[in-house]
Amino acid sequence: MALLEVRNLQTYFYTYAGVVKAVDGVSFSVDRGEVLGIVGESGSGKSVTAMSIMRLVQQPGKTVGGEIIFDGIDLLKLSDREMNSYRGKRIAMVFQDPMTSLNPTLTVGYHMMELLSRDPNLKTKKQKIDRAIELLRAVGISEPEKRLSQYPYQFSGGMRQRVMIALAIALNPDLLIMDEPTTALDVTVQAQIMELVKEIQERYHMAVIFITHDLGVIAGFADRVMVMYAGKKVEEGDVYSMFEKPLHPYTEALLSAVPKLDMDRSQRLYAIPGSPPNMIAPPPGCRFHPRCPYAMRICAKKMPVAVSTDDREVYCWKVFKEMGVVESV
Amino acid sequence: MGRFIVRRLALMVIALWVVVTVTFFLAHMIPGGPFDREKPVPEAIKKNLEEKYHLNEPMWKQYILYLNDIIHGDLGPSFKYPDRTVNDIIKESFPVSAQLGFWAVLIATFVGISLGSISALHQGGLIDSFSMFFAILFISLPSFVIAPIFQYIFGVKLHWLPVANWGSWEHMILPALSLALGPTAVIARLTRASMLEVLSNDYVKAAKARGLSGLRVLIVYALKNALIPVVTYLFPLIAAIFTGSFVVEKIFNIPGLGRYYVTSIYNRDYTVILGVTVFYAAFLILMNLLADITYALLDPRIRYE
Amino acid sequence: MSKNVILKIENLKTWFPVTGGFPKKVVGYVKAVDGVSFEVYEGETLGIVGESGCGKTTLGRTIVRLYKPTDGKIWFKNEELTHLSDKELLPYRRKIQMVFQDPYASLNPRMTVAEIIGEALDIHKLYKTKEERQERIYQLLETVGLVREHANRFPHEFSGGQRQRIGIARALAVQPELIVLDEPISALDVSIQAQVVNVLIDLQEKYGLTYLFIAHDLSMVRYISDRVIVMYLGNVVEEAPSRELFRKPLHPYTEALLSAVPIPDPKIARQRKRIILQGEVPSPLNPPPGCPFSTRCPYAKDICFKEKPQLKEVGGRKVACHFPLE
Amino acid sequence: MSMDIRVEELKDKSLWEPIPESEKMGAEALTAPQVTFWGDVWRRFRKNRLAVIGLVLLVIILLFALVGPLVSPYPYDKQDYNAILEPPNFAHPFGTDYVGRDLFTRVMYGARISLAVGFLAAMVQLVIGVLYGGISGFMGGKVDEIMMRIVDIMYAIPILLIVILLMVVLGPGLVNIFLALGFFYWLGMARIVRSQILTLKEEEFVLAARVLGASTKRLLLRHLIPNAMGPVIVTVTLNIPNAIFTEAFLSYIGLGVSAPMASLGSLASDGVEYIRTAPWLMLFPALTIALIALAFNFVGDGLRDSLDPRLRR
Repeated sequence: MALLEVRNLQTYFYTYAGVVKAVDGVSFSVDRGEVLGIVGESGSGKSVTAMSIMRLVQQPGKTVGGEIIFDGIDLLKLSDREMNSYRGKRIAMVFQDPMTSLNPTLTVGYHMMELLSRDPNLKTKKQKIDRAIELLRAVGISEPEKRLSQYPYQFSGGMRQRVMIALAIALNPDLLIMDEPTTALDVTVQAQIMELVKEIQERYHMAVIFITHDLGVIAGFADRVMVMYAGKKVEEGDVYSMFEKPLHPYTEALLSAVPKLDMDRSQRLYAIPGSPPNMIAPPPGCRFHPRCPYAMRICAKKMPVAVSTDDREVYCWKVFKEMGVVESV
Repeated sequence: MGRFIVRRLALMVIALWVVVTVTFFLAHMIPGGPFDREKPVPEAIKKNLEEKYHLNEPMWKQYILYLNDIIHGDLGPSFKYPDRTVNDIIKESFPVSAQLGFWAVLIATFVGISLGSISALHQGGLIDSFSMFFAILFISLPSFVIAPIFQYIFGVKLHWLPVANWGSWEHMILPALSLALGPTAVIARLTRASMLEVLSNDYVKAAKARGLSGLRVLIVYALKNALIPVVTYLFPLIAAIFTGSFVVEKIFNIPGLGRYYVTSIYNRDYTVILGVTVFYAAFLILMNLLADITYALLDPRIRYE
Repeated sequence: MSKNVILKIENLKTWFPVTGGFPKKVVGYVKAVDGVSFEVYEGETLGIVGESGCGKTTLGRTIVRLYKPTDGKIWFKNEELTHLSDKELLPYRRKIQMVFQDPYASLNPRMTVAEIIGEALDIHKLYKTKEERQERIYQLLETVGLVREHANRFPHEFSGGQRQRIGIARALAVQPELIVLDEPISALDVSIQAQVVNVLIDLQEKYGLTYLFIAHDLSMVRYISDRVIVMYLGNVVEEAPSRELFRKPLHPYTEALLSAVPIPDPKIARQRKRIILQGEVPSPLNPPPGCPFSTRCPYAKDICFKEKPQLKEVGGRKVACHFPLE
Repeated sequence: MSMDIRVEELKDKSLWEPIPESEKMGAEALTAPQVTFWGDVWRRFRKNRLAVIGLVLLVIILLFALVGPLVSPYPYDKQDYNAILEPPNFAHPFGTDYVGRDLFTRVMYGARISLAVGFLAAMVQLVIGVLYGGISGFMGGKVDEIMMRIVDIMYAIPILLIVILLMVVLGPGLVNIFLALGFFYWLGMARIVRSQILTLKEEEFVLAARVLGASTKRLLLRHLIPNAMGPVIVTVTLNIPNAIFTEAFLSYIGLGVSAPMASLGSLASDGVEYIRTAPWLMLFPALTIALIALAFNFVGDGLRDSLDPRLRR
């Protein structure tokens, strides 16, 4: 059984301008020890998906439908108190901006001790301090004894993200959700953090949901990748086969919009026309059809159905047609 | 933080000096005022004044001597009642004002912060709309309007509380409430805005994601940080409450410094006006400094500057 | 490609004073750009890469004289711009333009698109009649792939990519020869970046523009640039033709930077050996005494901590390192 | 979810034809109707019920204060010993005072003074405050440093005390109130404008204008000031009640306009003595002050919400 199974998740935002269906019927699962990458651009609903799993969607947003089965229990049916006992302990999360993720008026040590007091194995203060030091060391922070008494503003961005990771793994969660953890960082620091995340994932054999807009970051880390566009899943599959042969026109376009290593300017980049849709009034049918070079009449009329093979799942009429399903009907 | 306090302290000293200097020169500009030598004044007072304010000396020397007196805490005699000094009046009446002010500040901060936080937590809900409507209403009511209305309703009509005068704790309720209501409303609005800002911060989201209890997130993460900007309002709050007490004390006939101040304005008892102004200014500037220091203590970025 | 030098930078320094204490006094300088020299040839694209805090944005802004250089010289063709007053600079403001990073902040929210583009025409009086002005605005909009109907709209009605193209149209309005592109695509979604890059390439070919392309995204820089300059802590550490630099970096920092670039191919990404640098960029307020990269360099030797290496020629390329990679 | 499509529906061959270019919506099309910045603000403002109430209230008060006295049958100082301390009635909607003056008319005049003080405070803020803060922020460096230290020091001084002292020196009277208020009312605004300008100066659209060679005048008039206007207007609106309160307060303690002229403060002060016998004497002036303040606060709050940049995009 999968560790996490999300079924038909719907999270809507009720804004003054109208209802934004930020996540509109998304299903996926994550196995123990597996790394799932969720890729999408701004407004695709990838972060809202993460916040929905944590049940931390804020006003005016609300998860209005679906199931989130974690280790056999539907998180959406838990009381607030029960849900809280999952957060941090069984499911942890790391956010995008390390500069704002720590309370500026508390020391790093306070952040750690506060969390470690929920660990029943740590009884004395000494044990907790030792564990905090051990954790900071594990995420590559030098002189952890000294660092404990410092405030967040005394840490650089990369260091703060390390602290966030230390906090996330402190109670040995089964699932770690990382929401663009390297986007705000420089390339060389991003590489450091990715290296750390990989090492930690392997060492603790945690399941990870890694959210990013950068296909490059995910390629070297994820086992499976799910691509989202305008609140919908468009494609999901094994990382190798997906990068080798993207099936959905959007995935294909994303991959050809970034220059390959052997490309020069005599070869034009593929530019996806238009802009991401207005989420208050998204296009009918397939949400990508106004920007899709292969759009057919059906794409503007009907939401695509899932086309599944053994390691892939695609929501696209073009793929549907090419699979020969239409002719057989 | 040392540097921060030194800077504030310097600012405070300069501000005080400006106040004292301005009062001194303004006082000498008052036509028909105490230092107007053309005016017929009873001989005893005239002598007293001349001696006290060194009126026979040149202006610059008077100024130096005046500064010297003030540094030594001597605010001079009353113009109307030569047997009393300003220091006597302050010693006698300020404790009353301070007591009233203390309770008003306490009510305003406590009720204001609670209401503001509750509103922020139920943003858009019934409690929020309700308390924010009343907040804006009370901001629109100056204390000299609230005081007589309270007096009329709770004193004259309902007989629940004494109409005026000073003595028991019952006497304190209406004036303290009259003084506190406006600042309560301001603090409630300020806390709410600040709280909403903090609640939308990533670190609050991150704290919730770590599964910390709701109460802990609320107090350690949200409220503590939300109060930092509220502290900067403490000084204007105290100033508002003390200047508000000028009229409220008069309306409720409370023997505080405010009433003396207003009476001396009515009576044009210039030396008392001057002395009390300097005293109030010094007191408020000191409060300002305290508010600044509290602020610095709450924000580690300033504390360790 | 012609080899006429259009822009020449000589030992350029831009330092920002840091004040502190009581009473306030200058306690130090942020050496954002600390002695940079290079040349830009007519019609080429020179890429400038580096991480945040390396001084690339300050360099770009100093070249368009938004900042006054602390020391050094800026030559445009045969004119020295370094110390010209605002008035004297005006003719050169037509020749050198800039496109900014944040498409949401670089357009005045209170002005229509026509006003934004028209302002450039107004300042340099580039029209005789009102009709000509209007026509020119339409033309510029079409040049960047927008339509006339957009002229009377306000910036907030456009998407990020469209706004960035309006910013390009504004720069183009004065018919510049050199455009400083300050991270023009880093704030855009991946699917939009290519739109803007394609427009930039088309315009360059059409008008023979010279670009200074400042970015931190190395794969895009490699794709668009003829030559590339790598900056670290206010210094140029390496300068080379784009292909050569990416094929074989000479400076250890360049090498590390390249190996940190994420590659969207799971096979390559998992096979390649990455060089993971230790630590982070030191503060430009207090740079290391020797080589600026010495604190993080995996190959650093004694001399690197003592003596600052100068940018010198190595086989037709330039590198500032005591021990360039073989 | 995915299986609720019936197979028959997919049989139509035309469904599987590509959409011709001609039917595609232009990739650059803008679908939303065109709105200007202030149009957008007004749209949001209109949706705020309290703000609209405030605006209507403000118009009524303006009419009451400006037009009212012209049509009132009683002069403000006409004493009528046959109508002393009359409670509100048809002839005297707010009743009469202890010498038989019509309170309704007197409150109208009082409201006039309050509004005049509010207007003055707004002007002082808009002219001195915006100019001072604007220059300080725009010039930066040493000039800014010195100008802001001056503001800091003045800010640390309890303003009301100095105003009281000034009034004692200058003597009561409307002009003197204006002078005393004018001295201090620009301080907060100067700080706000300065910080606005400092932020805006670094905005990329201002840098872009500078790179194009825009003159200082153009920078200020086209770019900096229009974009700083939002917070300025909100601050002005929310500060007006404070100025009105200050005047009322000064009049209350006998430092305001002199008899027989009446301000809302002095009317309320006079009324306090009669609170047991003729409470309307206190109530109506007090209520009027509160209504004026309420109107400005509603409008200011509404403006702030509709100008909030976080609500746009």
